[in-house]
Parts: sequence; C-alpha cells; structure tokens
Amino acid sequence: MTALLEVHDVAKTFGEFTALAGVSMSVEEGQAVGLVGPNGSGKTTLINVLSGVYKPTRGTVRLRGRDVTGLASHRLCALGVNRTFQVPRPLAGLTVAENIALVKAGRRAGATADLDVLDFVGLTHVAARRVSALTSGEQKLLDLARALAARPDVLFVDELGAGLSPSELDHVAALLRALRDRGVSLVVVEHLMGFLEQVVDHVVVLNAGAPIFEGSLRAAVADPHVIEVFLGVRA
Amino acid sequence: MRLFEYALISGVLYGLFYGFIGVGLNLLFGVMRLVNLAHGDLVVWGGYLAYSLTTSAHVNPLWAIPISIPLALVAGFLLYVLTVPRLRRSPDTETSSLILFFGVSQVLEALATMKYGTNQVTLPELGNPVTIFGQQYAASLVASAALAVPALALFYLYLYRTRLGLATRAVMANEEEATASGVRIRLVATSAFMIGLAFAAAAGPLATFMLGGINPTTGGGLTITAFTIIIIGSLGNPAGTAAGGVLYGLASSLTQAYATAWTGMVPYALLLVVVLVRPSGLFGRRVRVA
Amino acid sequence: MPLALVVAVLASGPALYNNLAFLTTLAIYILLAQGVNVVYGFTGYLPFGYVGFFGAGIYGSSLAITYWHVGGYAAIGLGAATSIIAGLILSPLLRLSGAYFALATLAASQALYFIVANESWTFGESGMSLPLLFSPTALYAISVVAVALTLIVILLVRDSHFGLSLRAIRSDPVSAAMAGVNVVRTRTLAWLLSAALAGVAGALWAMMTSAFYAETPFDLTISVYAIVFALFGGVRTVIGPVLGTIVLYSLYQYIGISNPQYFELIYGLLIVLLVLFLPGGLTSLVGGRGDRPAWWNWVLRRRSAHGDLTPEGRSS
Amino acid sequence: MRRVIFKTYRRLALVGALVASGLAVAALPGAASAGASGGVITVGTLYANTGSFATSSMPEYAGLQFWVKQVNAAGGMYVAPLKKKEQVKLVSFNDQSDPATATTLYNQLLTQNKVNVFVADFGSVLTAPAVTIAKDQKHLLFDITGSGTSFFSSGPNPYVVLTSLPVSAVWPKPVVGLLSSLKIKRVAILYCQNDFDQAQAAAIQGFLSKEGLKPVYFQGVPTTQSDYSTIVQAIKGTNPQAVLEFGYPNNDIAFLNQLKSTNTHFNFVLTPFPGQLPTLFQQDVGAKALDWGYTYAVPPILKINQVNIGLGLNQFLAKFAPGKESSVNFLNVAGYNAGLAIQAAFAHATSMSQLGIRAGLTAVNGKLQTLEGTFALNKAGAQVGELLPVSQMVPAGSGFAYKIVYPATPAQKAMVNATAKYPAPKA
Repeated sequence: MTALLEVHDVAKTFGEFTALAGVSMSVEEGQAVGLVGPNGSGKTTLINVLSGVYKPTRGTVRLRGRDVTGLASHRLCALGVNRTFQVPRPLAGLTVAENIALVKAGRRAGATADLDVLDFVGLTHVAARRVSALTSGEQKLLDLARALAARPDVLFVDELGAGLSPSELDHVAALLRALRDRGVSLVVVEHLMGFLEQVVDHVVVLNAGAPIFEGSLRAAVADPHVIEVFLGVRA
Repeated sequence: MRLFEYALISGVLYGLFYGFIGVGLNLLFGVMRLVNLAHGDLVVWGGYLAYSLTTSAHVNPLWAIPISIPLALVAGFLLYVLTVPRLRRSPDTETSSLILFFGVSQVLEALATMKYGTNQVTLPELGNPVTIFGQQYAASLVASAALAVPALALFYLYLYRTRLGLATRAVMANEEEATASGVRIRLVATSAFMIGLAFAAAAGPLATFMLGGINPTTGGGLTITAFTIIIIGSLGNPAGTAAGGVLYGLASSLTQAYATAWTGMVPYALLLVVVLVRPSGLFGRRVRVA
Repeated sequence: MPLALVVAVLASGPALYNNLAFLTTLAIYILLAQGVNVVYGFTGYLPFGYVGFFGAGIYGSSLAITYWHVGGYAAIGLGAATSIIAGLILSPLLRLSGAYFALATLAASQALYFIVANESWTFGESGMSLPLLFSPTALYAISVVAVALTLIVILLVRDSHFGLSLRAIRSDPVSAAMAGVNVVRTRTLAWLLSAALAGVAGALWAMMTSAFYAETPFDLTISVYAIVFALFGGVRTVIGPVLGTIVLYSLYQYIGISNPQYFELIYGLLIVLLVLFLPGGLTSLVGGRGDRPAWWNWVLRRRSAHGDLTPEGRSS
Repeated sequence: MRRVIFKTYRRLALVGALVASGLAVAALPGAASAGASGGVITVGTLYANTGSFATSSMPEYAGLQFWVKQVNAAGGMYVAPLKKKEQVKLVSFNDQSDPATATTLYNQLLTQNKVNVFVADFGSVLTAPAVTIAKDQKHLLFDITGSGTSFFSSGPNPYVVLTSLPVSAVWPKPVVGLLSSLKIKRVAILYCQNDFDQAQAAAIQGFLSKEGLKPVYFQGVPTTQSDYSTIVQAIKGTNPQAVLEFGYPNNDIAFLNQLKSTNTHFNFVLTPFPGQLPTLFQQDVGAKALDWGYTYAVPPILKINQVNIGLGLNQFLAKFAPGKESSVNFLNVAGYNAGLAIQAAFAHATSMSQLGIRAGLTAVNGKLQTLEGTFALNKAGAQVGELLPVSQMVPAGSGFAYKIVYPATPAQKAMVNATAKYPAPKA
C-alpha cells in the first residue's frame, strides 16, 4: 500500500537563504504525525510548501501516488489537503458562518463529510458574529473548522495549541483525536510535548531545514542528537 | 552617427536630471509607502519660485534652490503633521495616500493658477551653449546634470552615512522590525517627508529649463515620470534612482531621434515592462508581488 | 428596494431637470463608479488607470460603428467586448499589489492612449466622428436600463459565492485559497466584470458625444472621478457608488454652472478631507451593510486608549 | 436591537441622500432661468478658466464679452424678423478645459437656458461636443476656432458656422507660396499629433508633392512634448532650408527655446503661435530668439480697418484696451468677430427659427467685411474667407515687429510691406 502523502527531497530557498534543505517523509492514511524542531527549523515553511502557499525549489510531493508538487492552495484544497495557520487567519471581514460557507463543500466525500464543523468545534453559538468579535481561542477553532469544512484527507495543524488555556488545550487535543479516529491524516506542528503526546504517536524532527529523526515520540525524546539540538538552541 | 552621439549624451544629461526629480519621491514612497501624486506639483512650485525671483529681483534663477529648501522643509513638516498620522491609521495607507495626494496636487495646481495664471512661464537661459565633442548642448541642460550629481550624492550620504539614514533604511526594509528594535518611526518618517519635499522643490528651477517652461498642469506628467524612474531604479537605492533616470533619459532621447511619434509613450511603456518583468526594479532585491 | 429607488430617481430625472447630456453622463459615471466598486471595493485593487477600459470601450464601439456600420446595441456589446479583451491582456498586472498595481494600470491606460492617438486607423489625429444612432432620449433610456442591469448584477455578485470569495480574498488571499477559492481566477473575473462595465459606459459615451479626440476618452480625471465618486458614496456597498456619483457629479455640474473662482481648489480640498475624515464614504456614516458607522468607530477609539479594542477592518 | 437601529438609519440615510441630491439638481440655476423670452436675445457660450485651454479660451471669451457690451451700449442688436433692436444677454459656463464637462454644459445652454444661438469654446477639442449637439438638436453653433477637418467634411450642414480661422487644411497655402518664391526645396516639418497641427502639416506635404517635392523631415510628436533637444538635432541633421514647426503655444515656446539655448540656426523657421500671442512669446522666448522667424499674420498684426460691420482694427484696439493696445491678441479679436457674425445673422435673418437665423448669414456670405477680413462660408459652414498671410518677425528697437511678406489672397497683396529676408541673418 502506498502512503497517502509522500514528500521526497523537498527544498525551499529564498534568495540565498535555505529554509528547507531537502525533506523526505510520508504520512499513512489515518496516521497522526508530529512535526517538531526548534524555531527556524523549517516546520512552517514545510507546511507552506505542502499546502501550496510556496512552490518548492526542488523535490516532489505525491498525494495517493499523484504528483501534486507546486499546485496552488485551492487545487490542493479540492484534492483533500488543508491546514490551519500558526497565527490564525480566519477571514476578518466575514462572519463565522460566512467563513464556513466560503468553502464549497459537497464536492468531496471525505472522512468528515457528515460533520457539522461549527458544531464539532463548538462555535455554533457565535455563527452570526463577525470574526473580529471572537476571542483568539475562538479564532483558532474557527480556523480549524474552516479547514475541516473542506473535508480534508490530510490536515496540517500548525501550532494550534500555542497560547491556549489548559482547558482549551484539552478540548483541541480531543478534537484532533476524534479526527484521527475518523481517519483524517494529521501532521501536527507543536512545541507543547504534553499536547503532542495526546495526539500523535509518530514524529519527525527537523533541524536547519532537514529531518534528523523519525520514529516514535518516546524514542525521539530519548534520542541524544534530538536532545542536543533542542538544548543547544535553548542554551 | 552624430545624431546617435547627441542622443546618447543628451540622454545621459537629461537622465541625471530625472534622477534628481526621482530622489524626493523615493524617500516618500520607499520609506513610508506614501504615493505622493503631488510630487510633480511640488517641483513645479519650485520652478515658480525661481520665476518669481528672476522677474522681481532679476537674479540668477538657480538662487531659488537654496531658498526653496527651507521653505519646503517647513511646508513638508506642516503637510506631514496635518495628513500623515491620520492617513497611516487607514487600513490601506498606500491606496488612501494616492487619493489624498491627488487632492493635494489639485490644490497646488489651483493655487498656481491663481498666482501665476495658466500661461507657460520660462526662465532666462543660464549662458552660452556648452560644446561637448563638437556638438552644442544647452547650458541649463549641462548645469542640471551637474547639480543632479551632488544631489544624488547627498541622498546617498544621508541614507548611508547618517544615523537617521540608517534608521530610514531599517524602516524601508521592515517597519515592524525597525520599530521593535527601537527606531523612532515618527522621526524617520517626518524627516523623510520633509527632505523628500525639499529635494522636489530644489529640482524645480531645473525642471523649468528641461521642460521648456512650466504651467500649472505640468506637474501631473512629471509625477508619473518620477514614479517610473524610482520603480525602474528600485526603491531606496540612490544609485538605482540615478541609473533609472539615465535609462529613462536615454530611452526618451533615442525615441526622439528614431521614433519621434512614440516619445510620449516612453515612460509608460518602460514602467509597464519593468513592473511586469522585474517588479523589484533593476537594481533591487525587494520583491513586491501580491 | 434600493434598486427600484435608483431606477425611479433616474427615470424621473428628465422631468426634474431636462438636460439629457448631463443625465446620461451621470448614468455613465454610475456605471464607472460601480466598475471601480467591483475591482477596488471587492478586491482591494485600486485601478487608477480604469479610464483605459473606458477608452477601449469608446474606441471599440466607435470603430465598429465606423468600419462595420453596426447598430447601437451591437456597438454596446462590442464596446464591452473590447474592454474585456483589454482586461485580459492587462490581467498580468493583477500580480502586482498596492501602488504598483495602481501605477501600472495608469501607465497601461496612457500607453493605450498613445497608440490610439498615433494611429490613423483609429482617427487619432483627425478625431472620431460618428453618425447619430439613438436620439438623446433613447440613449438616456438605454443608460438607465444599463444602470439597472448593473445594479442587479452587483447585487447578485455580492450575495453569491463569487462575492463571498471576493470578500474573502480581500480579507486574506492565502487563507481564502486554503478555503478552496481560486484566487487568481476570482480576481480576474472581477477585473473583467469591471472592464465590461467600463466598456458599456464607453460605448454609451461614444454614442452620446459622437465627435471627440483621443485625449478625452483617456483623460485620467475620468478615472479619478469614478474613484472619488465610489469612495465618497462608500465602496463594498451597492448603493454607495450610486449615491456618491449623484451627489458629487450634481455638485460638480452645479459648480461648473455657477462659476466659482476656486473650483479646483474646492474639489482638491474635498478629496483631501474625504480621505482623512470619511474613508468609508457616505454609507459608513449611517452604517452600510453590516459595517459599523464611523461615529461608532470613533467612540470605540476613544474608549480604548491602548487600542486593544481596535475598530474592525483595521487589521494590517 | 442595534440591527434595527441601523436599518432605520439606512432608510433615513437613503431618503436623506435622495432628497439632498434632488435638491442639488433642482438648485441648478439653469432650470429656473428664463429662456429667449422677455425681449432679449440670449447667446450661450463656454469658457475655460483652468486647464490646458485656459490660455486661449479666456482672451477669446473676453472678446465675445466685449462685443456684447458694445451692441448693448448701442441700444441692442437689430433683429430683422422682429424689426427692432434687442438687448443681448450672454449666458456662459466654465468647462475647465474638460470636453466631457463641456458636453453637458453645451446641452445645459440649449435645454435649460434655451439660448437663441450658442458659441463654442476655444479649439477643436472643446468644440467637438458642441458640433455634435448642434447637428443633433439642429441648433445654430458659432464655432470660433474649432477648425477640425471632421467637423466640416460630412457634407452640407447649416448648423455650424466657423467664424475665425480657415480650416486647417487650406490655412498653410501661402506658406507653400512663400517657400517656392524663395526657391526652397529642402523642407523639414515637425508637427504635434492633433487635428489642428497635423492637418496643416499634411496640407503642406500635399502642396509640396504637387511641386514634386518631398519634405526632408516629416515627423509628429505628442502634443504633450516638452523636450525638443534631440529632435532639433535630428532636424539639423537633414540640412533643411526651412523648418516648419506646427504646435500649440507651449510646443512652439519649447521648440524655439531649444533652438535658442543651443545656438541652433536655421535659415527659415515658421511657428504658428507667435503671431497670435505676441506678448506671451516675447516673455517666454524673447525678441532675439524670435527675430527673422515666420508666423501667420493675424489681426492685430493684420490691420484691417475697412469694414462694413462692427469696429475696424484700430478702433477695436482703442476701445477694447484703452492705453494697452499692445496687450490685445488675436483671440480677443476672434471672440469679437464671432459676435459680429451673430450680429450679421440676426440683422438679416428671415425668421426666428434656427434656419431663419442661418439664412441671415447666407444673405451676406462673402460680402461681410470684418476686422478679420472677408467673411465667407462654404456649404459645410467652414470659413473660406479670412485667409492669413505670412509674416516675418524683424528686429525693431528692443523688441520686434511683424512684417507681412506673403499674401494669402490677391487682395492681400496691398498689405505686403516687406520682402522676406532669406536666409535669416545670424544673431
């Protein structure tokens, strides 16, 4: 069986600056993969490339064996790839309901086809409000709901936990687990190990734009190289 | 061949002058993203000042340059205080400024009409023609180029050899980062605004020669030319502005020589080609694509 | 409802004030202001050279009338088609942002002017001269119908998924793309719709004026007026550009007739004050479609000294 | 709750705005003003006090205003169908040099002010919309200087009357006569790409080709051109015996200044506007640079005092600007002359209808002698009478004087007061 998403030697440079040096990884159907690494290690750049915000300088991306390298975001969206943003980017001029209505659902089947996404994330009570009236936690949830409305098979979750209260964190972790259980593949970027633990079992560790470890979260935490990278940066 | 040589030399001379015209705009647009559509009108007002001086005091029109600078600094300060802080609160400063300065340009044109009438005014030629390689060039043309060089050099020194210039470049590169690292945006913006206006007004007397006279409506075309030049030459780059000016001057004089009917199209065609092919300008790295 | 009112007002125009050239021009400016509304209001791109499409419509229809002897309605269609073609050719400009886009469209419109003014097949030097195809009354009636159709189209656009996509793109193109919106295509469609409106306006103008030189159709002040009218009324609303045009263009005509000495000065100051104190336009004063009124924003600003309660629409 | 309030506000606003705009429209003065009734003949016109045509429009307007003052002081204008004199009322609006605005304002004159006849603003660009309106609404237009070829090329037309300048295409005929009398073969022509200048350039090219000559330089530049440096050099490179530059005033000024500042000498230089705007050219170019140049001789250079309507030139100068006769320019005369044409039309009108008024002009066609010469129209309404001789500017004291060196009609031979000095002496 081929992997759902296969990333092969993807690199991205901006002028002389290399953000991604060549990343290969794969995501199986229904798998939840953690993407960790120190600041500036290329996690968000990788997600930007995989979600069509940037075109990669080199490398290929395959979705169910089909080459989707460099496709624009809206095409990827239609093919079942979606994401949330590190700083949530719900559409500020629109209401919550409009944010969801914007996504033309119904085109895809997908694991979340039967889901009322606002109800799922718990935002039904603010559906008529404008985005600017939401708290930052609610905006994060809306960002997730907007991504889910497109019924993705692969969802990139970029630091959804950052800045949330402990109770909100538990709520979000539960949501992600529920998605995983429904069969949505997740790639989760997160600094908070406790949060990550609840959602993923498999992690890829990036440093300086290249993967340095791939395996279980437990093994990663014990890996001397990984520890060095993290402590080195912290020091 | 003689014609080609003449077109090249006068193109370079004109080009340096056009570089001068672009400098002030570069500060306003490059630093603050203010689309100063009144730039050309400010240049024209500098020219009118020279005209007033020569007709009332019968002095060399170039005296208007040192006189206009302090006046423009004051006017710049007032205009800044009255408009910019409010403008910067707008969700889309760039677009709002474009419309606002169109209004300012209308006002300046109206005031010029009221004071000087609608007739073309000219300045007395500075002296006998200058001979270069056996062909004659107007004294004012040579003087304009000669004055443009130190003006461009001053602009360079300001940006690269003063603390304020360093701060200005930081703001140009990234306003948020600059603020975070303690740059006083207000100071940088105010001084850039004032200096930009001073450069514009100082170029006025020269423009009056180069454009064969000025009238209240001259400013509009000049503004577009100035934008073309700074976009060709890349924002915030003094050498680029000079080079953009020279490129424009050469294109203009070569079309005059060989495709006369199309001279009017030169600035527009150049601008279109540059923004489509290389939006960062020919001498810059900053890319501004949506 | 507002649509019916606008049409009623325009239709009763001749009874109030029987200067059909003025009323037709007013209708033409409403079309242009709506065109600006579509591209600026809905996508945030300021088409400073919008007059280029107007000119393309004028010359497309006029040349068709001159060379192919087409009828008036065909001329309107061909005017729109010419503008749409111009819009397609210029669509790469949509890659640019902010002032670069504004200046590039300006350059494009003036480049188009120089082509038209230079060529003899466009009657660039000798001027265009058209036969009379519609009586002034008929032309005005057609203009009112054109305005009504335009308003219907804009209403449909606003309330459709297309309109929602446009608003989303204006808010955040990256996020909109992630929601499945084809940003480039959606923007281009808005751009072409706006071009088509200018083309129709151009064809109407050509048939009204019938004798003109190239400098008039490509005069940048036409762009500026359309933009100012739309802004004054309030972009992103349907009624705003209509109101803005009716009020300001009537004022303009009134001033033109009463001959004040300081016309240009007053108009310039008006623009300056408008940008500084009424950036949302007339409709924002009273709360247009879901927007908070300007005074309410002001109250909010006063109440939040540290700006944590920022008025909406001011995200950077 | 807030939504409801906003909705109410919205309705109120809508109603308010509509009322306001309605008021704005109703307040337009034209709607209220009386038309032709009440024993006055109303003449409508436009002028531009700002913008690119203001320089020419304002003096023309002043000339027309002067005519109104003159006829009214004389107890009014004789109106043949009414068999009595009537006062003349001038209704004028400001079009700011904008042809689109001019369109609505011309229409305003006809529909709201119901003027008896109307007069176009200066030049072809601002006249074009008036020509359309005149033809569409069958209303008599007095076109002072809008000499655009297309206005008069579509066959007989009773509604447009060109009062001052001959159409551009016949205008430069004496220039060619002068060139051939001087045995000049190498002619360089530079023109601005507008109807007025291009038509003259093309006409000369046509006349020359009849003599088997081809211009050594024939180029158009945009009317907005201000930099002539390389162009002048390119012309110089063709070694012309004569250089003809057809521009608007600002083009002529920039071109002549370029010659001056580079000490470029041509043996024969003709520009159209120094003759029409002497004061402006003296200021902006200076007498020295104008010396030995050629231009069309228009009044007041052309001194026509034998007239059968209105004032002769000398009287006009004395009354129009007492003590400041030298400040009077051609456009003042042209504005006044348009008034005379109106006066003649009404004096011989067969009825008060538009065609009746036009018939008045037909009655005196070719017989009317004004300070601009013989007033003669062709079937399309173009002026074919007032042809302009060529004059040369010669040094005189600290300034210069215009000498008429070549006539445009046999009748003008008597006016010739110098022979052309060719080649022009170097300064």
